[in-house]
Amino acid sequence: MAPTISHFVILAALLLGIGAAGVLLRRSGIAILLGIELMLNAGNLALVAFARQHGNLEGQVFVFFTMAVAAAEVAVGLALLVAIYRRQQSIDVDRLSVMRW
Amino acid sequence: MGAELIVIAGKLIVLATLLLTAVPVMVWVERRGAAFIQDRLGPNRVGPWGIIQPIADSVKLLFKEDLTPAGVNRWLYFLAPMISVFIAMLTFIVVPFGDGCGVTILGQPLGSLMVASELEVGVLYLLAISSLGVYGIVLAGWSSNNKYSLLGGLRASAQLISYELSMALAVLGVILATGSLRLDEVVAAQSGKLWNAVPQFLGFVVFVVAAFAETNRLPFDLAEAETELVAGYHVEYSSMKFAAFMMSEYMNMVTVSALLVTLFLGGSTLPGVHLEGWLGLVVSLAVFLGKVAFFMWLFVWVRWSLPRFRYDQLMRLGWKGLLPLATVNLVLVAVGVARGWTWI
Amino acid sequence: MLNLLWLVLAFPLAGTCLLLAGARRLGHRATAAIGVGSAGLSLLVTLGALVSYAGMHGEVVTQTLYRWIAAGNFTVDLSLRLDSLSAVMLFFVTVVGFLIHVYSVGYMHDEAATAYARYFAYLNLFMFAMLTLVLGANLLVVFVGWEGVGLCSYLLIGFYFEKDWCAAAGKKAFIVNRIGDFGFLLAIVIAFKAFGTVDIAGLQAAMAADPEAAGRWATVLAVLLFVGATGKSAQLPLYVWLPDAMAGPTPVSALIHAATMVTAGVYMVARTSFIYALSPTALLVVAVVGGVTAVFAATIGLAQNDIKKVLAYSTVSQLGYMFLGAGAGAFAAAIFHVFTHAFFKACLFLGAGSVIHACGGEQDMRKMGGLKSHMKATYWTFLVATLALAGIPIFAGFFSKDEILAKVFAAGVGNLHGYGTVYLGLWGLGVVGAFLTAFYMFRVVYMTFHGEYRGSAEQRHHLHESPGVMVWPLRILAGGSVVAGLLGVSKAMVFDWFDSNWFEHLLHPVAPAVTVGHHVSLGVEWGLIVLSVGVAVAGIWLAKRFYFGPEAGAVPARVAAAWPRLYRTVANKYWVDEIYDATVVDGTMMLARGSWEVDARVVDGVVNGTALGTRGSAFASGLFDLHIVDGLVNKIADAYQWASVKLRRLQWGVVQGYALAMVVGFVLVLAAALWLGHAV
Amino acid sequence: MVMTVFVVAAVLAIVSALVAVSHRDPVINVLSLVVTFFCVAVNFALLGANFLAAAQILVYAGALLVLFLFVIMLLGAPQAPESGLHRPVQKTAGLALAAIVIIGGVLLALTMKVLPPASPVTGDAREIGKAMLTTHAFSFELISVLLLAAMVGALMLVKRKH
Repeated sequence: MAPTISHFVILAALLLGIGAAGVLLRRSGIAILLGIELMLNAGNLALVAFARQHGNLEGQVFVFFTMAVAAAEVAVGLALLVAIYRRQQSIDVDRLSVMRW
Repeated sequence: MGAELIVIAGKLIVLATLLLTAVPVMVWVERRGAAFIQDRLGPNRVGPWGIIQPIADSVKLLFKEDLTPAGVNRWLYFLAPMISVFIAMLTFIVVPFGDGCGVTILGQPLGSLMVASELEVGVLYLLAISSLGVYGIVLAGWSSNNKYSLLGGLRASAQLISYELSMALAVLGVILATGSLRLDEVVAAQSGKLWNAVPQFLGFVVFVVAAFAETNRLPFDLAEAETELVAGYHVEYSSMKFAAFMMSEYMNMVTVSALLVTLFLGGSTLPGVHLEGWLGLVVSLAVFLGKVAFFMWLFVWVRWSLPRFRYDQLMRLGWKGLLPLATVNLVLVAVGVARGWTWI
Repeated sequence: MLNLLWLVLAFPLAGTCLLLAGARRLGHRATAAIGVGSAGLSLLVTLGALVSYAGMHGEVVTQTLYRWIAAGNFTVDLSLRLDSLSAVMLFFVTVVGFLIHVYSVGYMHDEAATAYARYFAYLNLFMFAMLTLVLGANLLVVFVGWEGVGLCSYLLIGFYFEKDWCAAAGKKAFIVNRIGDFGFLLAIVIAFKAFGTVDIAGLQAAMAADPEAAGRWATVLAVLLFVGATGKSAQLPLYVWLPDAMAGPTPVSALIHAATMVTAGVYMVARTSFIYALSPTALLVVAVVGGVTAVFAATIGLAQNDIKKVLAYSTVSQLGYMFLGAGAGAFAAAIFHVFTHAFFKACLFLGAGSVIHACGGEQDMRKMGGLKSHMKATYWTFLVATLALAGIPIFAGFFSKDEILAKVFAAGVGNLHGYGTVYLGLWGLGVVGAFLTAFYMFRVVYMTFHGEYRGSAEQRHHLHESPGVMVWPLRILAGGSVVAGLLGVSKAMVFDWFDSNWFEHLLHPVAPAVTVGHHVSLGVEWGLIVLSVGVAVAGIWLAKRFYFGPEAGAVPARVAAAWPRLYRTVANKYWVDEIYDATVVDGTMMLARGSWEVDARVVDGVVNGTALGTRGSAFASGLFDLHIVDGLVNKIADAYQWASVKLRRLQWGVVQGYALAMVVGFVLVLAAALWLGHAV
Repeated sequence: MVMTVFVVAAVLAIVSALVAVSHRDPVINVLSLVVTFFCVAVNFALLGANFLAAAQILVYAGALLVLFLFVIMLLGAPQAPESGLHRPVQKTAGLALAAIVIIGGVLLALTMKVLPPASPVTGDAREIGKAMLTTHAFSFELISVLLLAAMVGALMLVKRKH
C-alpha cells in the first residue's frame, strides 16, 4: 500500500498544529521563529502533496517561493532578536511590552 | 535485482575503502611535504621514508584515553565528530571517478563507476549535503563548553555560509554550460570541447579558493587557528573522536579535489583519448586519481606557503571578492549560452 | 561591416561612461588608453564601414536601432543614415577627432588625474554627440546630437571652471547657442506640422509629393534652420561666443571650435539642401550672412594679439565662406571647404597649442617671436596649414576656397534667381576677405615664429619642441592639409581635360547644386584663379612688409596712429559684445527689474491689502471658532478619549496574545469557509 | 516499501517536531528541527519532488538553521525563563487552538476526495525553473525584491550605531 494524499495532508496538519503550539506557547523568541518555520514547512508539504494530486508543477513552484519568503523572514526575525537581546539582555517576548499603553 | 545490489554494494565498499585509505596517505604526504617545504626531514623512523608513520599515529590515537571533559553536553559532544565523518563520506558518493567503458560485472554495467553520480539532481545533492558539514564543527564547538571551541564554531559557521554562496554560484556556471544537474553529464559535456576551467576561468578560481575555505584549510583555517584559539572547535577532543575530525578534514579535501576535477577539469577524461574495455577503465581511473592527486598536493603546498587570513579579511574576500567574481562568471556564461557559443 | 555602424557611436559613449565612472580611480595612463582607445576603435569601425560603403555606388544606407517615439501615427526611430554626405563628415570627424585625442594625451598631461579623466570623458562624449549629429537619419536625432555637441562645448569651454571668465565663456556659448537652437527646434516642429514627419528622407519625399505645400513652407523652414546654423556655426549676429570659447583647452578649440562642431551648421544646410533649393530668398539670406561674416570677422582678426583669438576669428570668417558657397547653391563646394578646413584649421590650432605649451601658457603674440629655431616641426606644419588657409596653390584651401568663389561668381554672372548683382557684390567681398585672410595669417606666422623672442628670460629658457605625441598629429594633419584638396580639383584647373571634380560627383546625389546652367568660360575661370592667388600673395607681401625684418611692427603702429578711431574700433571687435551687453543683456535685466518693480509695488500692494482684510475677518471668525467650533471639537475629543481608554486594553502587550488572536481569526475564517462550502 | 519509509519518516518528523517546540535548550530545538526537515525532505522525495527535496535540505538545514545556531551561539544560548509569569489563558487557548488546527486538518484530509494520483510530474529542475521564469516571473521578481528588503532590513537592525 502506498501512502495517498490523505496521509501527507494529515502529516502536514500535525506539523502545522505542533508549530502553531510552539508559536503560541513558547516565550523564547527563537522557539517562536522555529515554530513559524515548522508551520511553513507543513504548508510546503501540503502544497507538494496537492501538486502531486493534480499532476502539475504549480505547487512545487509555490514551495520555492515559500522557501524564499522563509529565508527573508528568518533573516529579519533573527536580526530583530539580536537587536532585542542587545537592548534587554533577554529574548523573552513577554518583556516586549514597552510600547503598551 | 540481486546482482545489481551486489554490484552497487561492491562499488560502495571499494569507494569507502579508497576514501579511508586516502586519509593516512594524505597525512604522510602532508607531513613529508611540510618538511620538504620547511627544509627538514619529517617523519623518517617508522618504515622507509617514514611511510608507516600514519599507521603508528592511528594506533596511538586509538589507544589514547577517550576523555569527556566536565560540563560538556555529552550527547552533542559525542555526535559532532560522527556527523563530520558521516557527511564527508556522503558527499563523495556522487563523484563519477572513472568511465565504465562498457565493462560489466555479473552482467551489470559498471556505469560511470558510481551509483549516485547518475542521480538526476547530483550537483544539488552535493551542495545540499556539503552544506551540512558545518553542523559537525558548530556542534563540536558548542558542546565542548569551552570559549575557544565556541569561537571556532562561530567562525566556522559564518565562514562556511559565506563561502558556500560563492562556491554554489561557481557551480551554477558549470550547470548552466552543461544544461544538466547530473555529474556524469558534466564530465561527458567536457570531453568534446575545452575543459570548463578554460572558458570559466573565473569560476574555476572562485571554486578553488572557496574549496580551501570550505575545508577549513590554511589560509582559511580560522576555525582552528592554533595560535589564536588553541585548536578551535576540537580543542577538547582526544583519541578516536579527534581522529574522526582529522579524517573528515582529509576526506573533505579528497571530495573537494574530486569535485574540482569533475566540474572543471574534465573528470576522468583526457582530451583525444578514447579507450574501450578494461584498459579504458583503468586509464580513466588513473587519469582521475592523477588529477585529484595534483589538487591534494596543491592543498598541502598552499598550507605550508601562505599565512592565515585575519577574520575581517576573510569576510571581505568572501563577500567583496569571490561573490562578485562568481556572479560575473555566471553572467558571462549566461551570455555565452544565450548567444549559443558552443565552446563555453 | 555596415550593420556594425552603431559601434561608431557606441565606442565613444562607452568611453565616456567608463571614464566618468572611474574618474577617481583611473590614473593618467588608463585614462589616456580608454579615451584614445575608444576614439581609435570608432575610427577603425568608421574606416571599415566606409570601405564597405565605397562598393555601394552611393546608395543611402539606413540602420534603425529601435523605435524611439511612437505616439499615434507619429513615429520617430533612432536610426542612422549613411550616404555620401554623412560619409565625408564621418570620415573627417573620426580622423581629426582621433588625432586630437592623441594630441591631448600630451597637451593635458599636467592636469590632475581627475581632471584628465573628466577631460577625456567630455571629449569622448563630444565624439558621440557629433557622430550622432552626422549620422542621424531624422531631424530629431540630429537635434539630439546638435544639443549634445552644444553641451560638450559648454562643458569643455568651462573646463577650467574655477576661473570665473572660463565659466562665463562657457555660459555665453551655451546661451547664444540656445538662441540658434530655438530656430532649429521651431523648424522641426513646423516640419512635423506641415509634412507629418521629421525623417529626412521622408521629408524630402513629402516635399516632392506636394510641391504646393513645399513652396509655401520652404522659406520659413529654411530660414529657421539657418537661424540654428548661425548659432552653431558662429555667423552674424550670433558669432560672439566663438572667440570667447577659446577659454577652453586648445585641443578643444581645435576639435570643437574649428574642425567639427562649428561646421555642423554647414552640414545641416547641406543635409537639408532640398529645402533650400526651393527657396531663393533663403539662399540669398544664407549667402549674404556668410559673405558679410567672412569679411567682418577677417577685419577683426587683423588687430587681435592673442594667437588663439586670431584663429577663432579666422574660423568665423572661413565658416562665412562656407555659407557663402552654400548660399550660392554650391553645397558640395561648401562641404568641400568644410572638409579641407577641418584639416588645416585643426593643424593651426594644434600648432598654436604647441606654441602656447612651449611658452608656458602665454597666448599673446607680442610676447613671442623667433620660435622657428626652437620648434622646427611645429613651425613647418603651421606654415603648411597657413599656406593652405591663405589659398596658395597645391595646398588644400586653395582648391576649396577657389571653388566657392568660382561658384559665387558664376551665380552672379548667371543671375541666379534674379539676384545676380548681389551675388557679384558678395563675390567682391569674398575676394577682399581672401586678401585679409592671407594678411592676418602671415601676421601670425611672422609675429610668432620670426624675429627676436620678446618674452621673459625665464620663458625663453623653457622653450622646447613638444613631445612626439603632440607633434605627430600635427604632421599628419599638415599632410592632410596638402592632399585633401586634390579630391576636389575643379574642371577648369585641368583645362577641362577631364571632369575631375570627384567631390562634387560624390555629393551630387545627396546635395545637388542649385545652378542656372550658366557656365563661365575657361578663360574667365583661370582669370579668377589668377586673381585670387594674386590677392593672397599680395596679402602675404603686405604682412611681410609690416611684420618682418628689423622694422617689424613699426608700420602697423604708424597705421594705427594715423587712424586711431578706426584701429580702436577694429581692435575692440566693433564693440559688438558691448552693444549686445547694452541692448540685449541690459534690456533683459531692465525688463527683469521692471517686472520686479511691478511685483513689489502693485502685486505686493494688492496682496498686503488683501492680507489686512483677511486679518480683520480672521479675528471675527476666531471668536466664532473659539466658542462654537472648539466647543464641538472638544466634545468629540472627549468622546474619543473615553473610548480609547476602554479600547486600549486591546493592546495588552503580550506579543503571543496577538498571535493567538490571529490564529483565532484564521480558524474562524476557515470554519466559515468550510461551513459555507467554498473551501473544498 | 514506500509505505514503510513514509511511516518511519512521518513518526520521526512528528516526534522531532514535538521536541523542537518543547525542549528548553535552543540548540536541541534547532537540531531536532533539522531532523524534522530531513523527514519532510524524504516526504518530498516520496512525492516525486527530488529537486525540492535537495533544495529543502540546502536551504533549511544547510543555511537557515545554521543561521539559527549561529545566532544562538552569538547570544550565548539564552534559555528563556519559562517560569515566572503564568499565563493560564494563553496556554489553554494556545493548546486548544493547536488542537483545533490539527483536528480540522485531519478531518479535512479524511473527508476529501482522494483521486488516483495524476500522471506523476517529475520535479525536474528544468521544468520548475521554466515555470518560475515564465508563468510566475512576476512573483519571482517580487521575491527578489523581498529578499533585498529583508537583507537591508536585517543589516539596519543589527548595525551598531556609533
